[in-house]
Amino acid sequence: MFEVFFPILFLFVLAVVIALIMSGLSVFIGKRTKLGKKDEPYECGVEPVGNTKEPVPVKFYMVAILFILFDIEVIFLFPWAVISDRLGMFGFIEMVVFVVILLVGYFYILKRGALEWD
Amino acid sequence: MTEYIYLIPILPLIGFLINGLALNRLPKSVVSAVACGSIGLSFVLSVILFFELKALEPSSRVIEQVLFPWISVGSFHVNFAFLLDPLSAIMILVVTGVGFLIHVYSVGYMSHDPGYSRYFAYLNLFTFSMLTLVLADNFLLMFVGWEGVGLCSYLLIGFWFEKKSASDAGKKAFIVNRIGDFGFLIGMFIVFWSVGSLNFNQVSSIAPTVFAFGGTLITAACLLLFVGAIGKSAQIPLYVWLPDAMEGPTPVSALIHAATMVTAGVYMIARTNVLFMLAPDALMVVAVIGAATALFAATIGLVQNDIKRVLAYSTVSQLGYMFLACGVASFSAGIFHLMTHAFFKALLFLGAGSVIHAMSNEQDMRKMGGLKKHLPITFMTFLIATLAISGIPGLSGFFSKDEILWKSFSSQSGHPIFWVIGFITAGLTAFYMFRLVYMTFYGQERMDEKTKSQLHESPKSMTIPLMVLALLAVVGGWVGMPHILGATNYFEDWLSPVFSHGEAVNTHALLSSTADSSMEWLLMFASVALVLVAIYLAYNFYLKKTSLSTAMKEKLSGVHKTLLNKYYVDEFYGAVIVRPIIYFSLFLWKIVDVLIIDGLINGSATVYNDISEFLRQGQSGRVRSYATIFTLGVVVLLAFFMTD
Amino acid sequence: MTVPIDAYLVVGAGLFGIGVIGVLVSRNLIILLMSVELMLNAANLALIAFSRALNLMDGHAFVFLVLTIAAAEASVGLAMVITLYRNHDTVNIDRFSILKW
Amino acid sequence: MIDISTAVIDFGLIAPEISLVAAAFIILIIGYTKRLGKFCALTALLGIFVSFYYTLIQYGNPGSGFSGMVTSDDFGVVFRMIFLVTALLTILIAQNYLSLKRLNKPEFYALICFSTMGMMVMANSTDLVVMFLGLEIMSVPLYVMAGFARRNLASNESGIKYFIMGAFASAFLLMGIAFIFGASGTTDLKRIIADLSYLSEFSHFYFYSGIAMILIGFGFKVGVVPFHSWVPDVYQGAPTPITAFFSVGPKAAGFAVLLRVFSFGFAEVEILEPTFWVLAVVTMTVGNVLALRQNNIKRMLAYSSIAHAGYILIALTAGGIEGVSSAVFYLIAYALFNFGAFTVIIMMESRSGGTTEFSELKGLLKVHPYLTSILALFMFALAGFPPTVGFIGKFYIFSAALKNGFIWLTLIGVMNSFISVYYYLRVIKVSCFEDSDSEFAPMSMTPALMFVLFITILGTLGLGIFPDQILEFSKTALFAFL
Repeated sequence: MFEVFFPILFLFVLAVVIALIMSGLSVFIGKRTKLGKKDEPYECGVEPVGNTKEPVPVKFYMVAILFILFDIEVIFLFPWAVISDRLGMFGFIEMVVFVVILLVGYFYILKRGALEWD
Repeated sequence: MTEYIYLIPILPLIGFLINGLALNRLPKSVVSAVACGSIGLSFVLSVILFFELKALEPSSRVIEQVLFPWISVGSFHVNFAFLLDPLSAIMILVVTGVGFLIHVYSVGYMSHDPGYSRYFAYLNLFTFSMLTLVLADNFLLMFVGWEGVGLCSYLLIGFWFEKKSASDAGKKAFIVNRIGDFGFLIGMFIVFWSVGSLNFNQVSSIAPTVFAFGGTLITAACLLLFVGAIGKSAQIPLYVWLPDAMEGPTPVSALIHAATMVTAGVYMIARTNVLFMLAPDALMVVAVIGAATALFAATIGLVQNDIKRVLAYSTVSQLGYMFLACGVASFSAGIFHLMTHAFFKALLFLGAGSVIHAMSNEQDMRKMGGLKKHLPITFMTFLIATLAISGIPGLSGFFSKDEILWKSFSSQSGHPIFWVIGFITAGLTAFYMFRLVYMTFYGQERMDEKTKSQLHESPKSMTIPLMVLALLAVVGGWVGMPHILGATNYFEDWLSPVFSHGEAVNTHALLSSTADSSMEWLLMFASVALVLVAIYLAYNFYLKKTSLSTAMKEKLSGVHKTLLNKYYVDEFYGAVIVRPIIYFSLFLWKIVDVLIIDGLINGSATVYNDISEFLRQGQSGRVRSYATIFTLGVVVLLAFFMTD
Repeated sequence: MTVPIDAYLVVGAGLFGIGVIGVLVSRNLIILLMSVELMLNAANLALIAFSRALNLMDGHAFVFLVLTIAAAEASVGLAMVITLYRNHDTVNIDRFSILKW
Repeated sequence: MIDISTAVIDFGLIAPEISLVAAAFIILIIGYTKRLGKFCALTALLGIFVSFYYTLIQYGNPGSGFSGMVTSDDFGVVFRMIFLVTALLTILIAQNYLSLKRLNKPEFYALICFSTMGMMVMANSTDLVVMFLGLEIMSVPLYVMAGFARRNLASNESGIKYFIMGAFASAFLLMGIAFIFGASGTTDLKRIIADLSYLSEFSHFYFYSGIAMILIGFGFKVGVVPFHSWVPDVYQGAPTPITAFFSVGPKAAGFAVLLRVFSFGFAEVEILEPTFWVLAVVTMTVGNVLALRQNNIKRMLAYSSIAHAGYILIALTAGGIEGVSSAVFYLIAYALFNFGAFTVIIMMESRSGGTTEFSELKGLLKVHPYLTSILALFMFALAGFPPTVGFIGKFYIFSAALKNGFIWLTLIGVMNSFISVYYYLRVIKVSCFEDSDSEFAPMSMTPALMFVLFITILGTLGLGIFPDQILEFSKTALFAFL
C-alpha cells in the first residue's frame, strides 16, 4: 500500500540530488581563490560577526515587509485567472476593485515615504 | 390628594439637587431654608395623606400609585410604584417628622461647619432614600432605597473625612451593610423565582399558595431577608458599624439611629410579615437574635464613657426589642416601639449633641457633670427622654416596651425566657441611662476651667426641636395603650389590616397562651419595680458614691444606724450585683465585640487580599508564561471535551 | 488508492504541535513569529486535507484567505519587532515585562 | 462548492462595512496631503454616520447574501450599532489625548475604521470562516493601535504582547474551524445545525475538539480565564482612548460571535453548559480578586472587564431568550458606563505629568466636585448599584440565570459583585476622602469630552430608570436568530 507514498519519496530524493549537483558543480568547475572575503559565510549582506548594536538600515526590512504583502495579495489573481471566462464582466469588475484597493495601499506607502532610500 | 404621594420622596430629592449642585455658592440661610422647607413640606403632605387614609374604610386603606412601568421583560414586570397603607403611613410620618426636627436642629448645630450645604444635601438625599424605601410597593424599588440609605450613611458618617477614624467608620458601615444586602438580594431572588412577582401585595396574596407552611425554601428566603435586616438594623453579628457610626455629626447619628436607616430592617420584616408568618423557624431565629442583641448591647452600654457610645449601644439594644417583637409575631408592637423609640432616641442624641456643643466637643462623660444648671432646657428634655426609654409609666417608652414584653411572654410563638431577657434588659437600660444622666448633669463639674467658662445653652433652633421631641416622647405612646388599662389600642387597630394576611396564614402564632390580665398586671409591675431599683442603684453608684468619703466621716462620728445599714446595703448591692455585671460587660465589649466580631469582619477582607496577592504572581508579565497558562487551559478544555 | 486523510492530519497536528512548542520555548521574537506562522499553516494543511477528503473546493478557497491573513499578521509583527528593536536594542521576549501583576 | 454564478450579490447587505472602508481609504490618501490633512477625524466621523445610516435601514428586514456568507439580521444590526457608537465615542475622546501625547496621526482614524469594520463583519455572519476573517480584520489594527505610541516602552510592550497572544489564539481558532469543516463538510452554522444529528464516529472527535478550539479562539478576545493573561498588560500599556475602545468594542464583538455560535449554532451540545458554568465562575472570581490589589486605575478596570465578561458568561450559561437578551443588554450597559469611566480617566491623565495611578485622584473632590460625583456615578454603575443601568443589567442576568435554575451560579455571581464593590469604592474613597499633597494641575475638558460624558451619564442613569425600551430592543433583536 506504500506505493501511494512514492511520489513524496521521489520528491525528497530529487531535492537531495539537485542540491548535490549544484554544490558538486561549483566544486568541480568553479575556480578557487583563498582571499579574505571569500572565506566568510556570506560575502555580501550583513556582517555575520561584530557589534550587534550596529544600526541596521530599517528600509531594508520595510521593503521586505511590503514585498510579502503585495506578493501574497497576488495569489488571489490565480483562482480568478483560472475561471475568469466563466465569471465574465462581474468577475473582472471585482478584480479591478481588488487591484484598486491594493493601489490605495501603494499610494499610501508612497506618500508615507516608505519606499525612499535615505 | 392621594395622587401626590410621589411628592413625598421627590421634595427632599429636589432639595438635595438644589443644595448639591449649588456647591456652597448659596448663602447659608437659603441652604437651610431649602433643606428644611423641602422636608417640612413633605411632612405636611404626609400628615394630610395620613388623615385621608384614615377617612377610608379600614379594609380599603391601600393606595398604590404607579408612576411608570419600570422593567417589563417576558414574565418579569416591575412598576415604579409607591404604596401608601397604614404601615407606610406611620413610617413616612416618623421619617419626615423626626427628620424635619433634626434638619432644623442641624441649622444651629452645623452653623460653623465649612461643608454646610454639602451636609444638608446629604441629609436630604438620606431622607429621600429612606422615603423611597418605605413607600416602595415592590422589593426592587425598596432595594433601590435600601442601597441609597447605605450610600448616604457612608457619606454622612464619613462627613468629617479629615478624621481618618471618620472615613474608616463610613467605609465600615458601607461594607458591613453590603454583607446584609447580599442576603436581601438573594432572598428577593428566591421570592421572585417562586412567586413570580416582586410586588408586595401580590407576594402577600400568592405566597401562601406557592410556599409550603414552614417549608425549607420559604424559611431560607426569610432567613436571607433577615440577614439583610440584620445588616441594616445592626443586630448580632453585623451591629459593629453602628457604634462607630457616631463618628459623623451628632444630628446624623440621631437621624441614622432614630428616624431612618436602622429602622429599615424592622420595617422590611413587618412589610413581608406574610412570608415570615409562613416560616415559624425563621420567626424563632428573629426572636432569638433580637433578644440576644438586646441583652448583649445593653450590657456593653454599662461601661462606656463616651456619651454617644452609650446611646449607640442603647440603640442596638432597643432594635433588639423590636426584632424580638417581630419574632414573636406581634409586628404592630415592633412598629410601635420603632415609633416611640424614634422620638426619644432622636431626643437623646440631639440632647447629647447640645451637651457636646456646650462642652466644646468634649464627649467623655468623666469630664462632664453638673451641667444641670448650665443647660436647663437640654437637661429637662434629656431627662424626659431618659424616663421614656427606661419605661417609666405614662411615658411613650413604657407602653411600647411593656407591650413587647407582654407579647413575648404571652403569645404562642413567644416564651417566658424572652420575657426574662427583655425584663433584665429593661433594668440594664434604666441603669445605664441614669448613669449617663447622673454623670453628665449632676455631681460636681469635672471639666477644665476653659470649657467651663464657655458653657452655654444651645440656640433656639436647637432647643425648640428638643422641646417638641420631648412632648412627643411623653405623649407618643398614648395611641397604643394596653387593653387592660381600659383603653383601646388605636395603634394596633390601625395597623391590623396590614398584618391580617399574615395572621390569616398562621393564626396559631398569635394566640395568647395566658390571656389572664392579672398576669399582665403582675409582669408590668415587676418591670416597673425593676426599673425603679435600677435607677436607685445608678443613683447610688454614680452620684452618691462620689460622696462616700464624707459618708465615712459621718459614720465615724456615730451617725444614725439606718444610714449605716443603708450604706451596707449599697455595698452589698455593689459587690453582688453591679460589679459582676460591669466586669462581664467589660469582657463582652473588649473581647467579644472588639476582638472577635470586629476581627472576623476585618479578617475576611484580609483573606481576599492575600488570595489576590497570591494570584498576582501568575501575572509575571512574561509572554511565554502567559502562553503556557493559555496552553494549559487548552489542554484541560480539550481533555474535558474528549471525555464526552 | 490514495494517501489516507489521517496521514495529512497527523502531519498537520505535528506541525501545529511544533508551532505551539516553538511559541512556548523560544526567546527570540522572530522565531516566535515563525512558530505562529507554522501553526497557521498547519491549519491550512488540515483544511486542504479535509476538502480533498470531502472533495469540496471550499477548503482551498479558505486557504487563500488564511494565507493573506497570515501575511498581514506577519508584516505587522515584523514591523513591531523592528520598533521594539529600535527602542530596546533586543528582540528577547523575556526582556519585555515592565507591565505585570 | 461556492458557485459564484448562483450567489446572490447584494451590496446593500454590506453597505455599512463598505462605507467604513471607503472612509478609511480616503483618510489614508488625504492623511499626508498638506491641505486635507486635518480632515481625517471628520472623514472618519462621516464614514461612521453613513455606515450607521445603512445599518439602521437594515433593522427589521433581515436578509442573506453572498451564498450565505453574509447574514444581516436584527441581532447583527444591534451589535453593529454598538460598534459604531463605540468607534464614534472613541474618536471623540481621543482627539485631545492624541494631540497632547503628539500621536495625532491619520493612521489612528483609519485603524479605528478598519477595526470597527472587522467587528461588524464578525457580528454579521453565520459562517465561521467569515467570522474568522472579521476577527482578523478587527485584531490586526488593534495590535497596531495597542503599540500606537511608538516611543513609549509600555505601549510597545502591550502591542507585542497582544500581537503574540492574539496570533497564537487565532491559530487555535483556525484549527478549530478546520476541524468543524472536516466534521460537517461546511462552515455555515445554519447547515452545521442541520446535520448535527448524524455525525459519524470519525467526525465526532473532530467536531468536539473543533468546538473546544473555537471556544478558545473567541473566548480569548473577551478575556475568558484562563485565556485572559494579556488583558491587564495590554489595557495598561495601550494609550487610554484605545484602551477604552478595547474594553468595549472587541469585547462586544467577541460576545456577539460567542452568542451566535454557542447560543444559536451549537446550542444543542450538552457539554457546553457545564463548560460555560465553570468558565463563568472562574472568570468572575479571578477578575474580581485580582482587581482588589491594583494601584493603577487602567489595570484595575482591565481586571474588572474580565469580571464583567464573567457576568456575561452567566447569561450565556443560562441561554434561551432571557439569557441572550440579558447578555446583549448588559453589553450595551457596560459599553456606556465603562466608556464614561475611561473618559474621566483621560481627563485625569490630560493634566501635566498625569498618570493613571490611584494617587492621581487625591483631592479631586475639592477641585472638581461635579467630576468627582460623575466618576462616583460610573463606579457605582460598574459595581451594580441602583438606580444605575449597571444594577438593572446585573439583575436581569441573575434573574435569567435563576429562571433557568442556576441557583449556585447566581449566588456566586452576586457574591462576586459584592466583592467588586470594594475596589470600585476605593476609587471614590481616594478621590473624595484623601487630600493631594501637591498642587492640583488643571485638566483639559474639551467640548468633545464633555459631550461623551453627557451621553454616557444620560445612558447610565436614563437606562437605569427607564430600561424598558432597550430591554425590548435587545429582546426583539433575538427572535431573528433564535
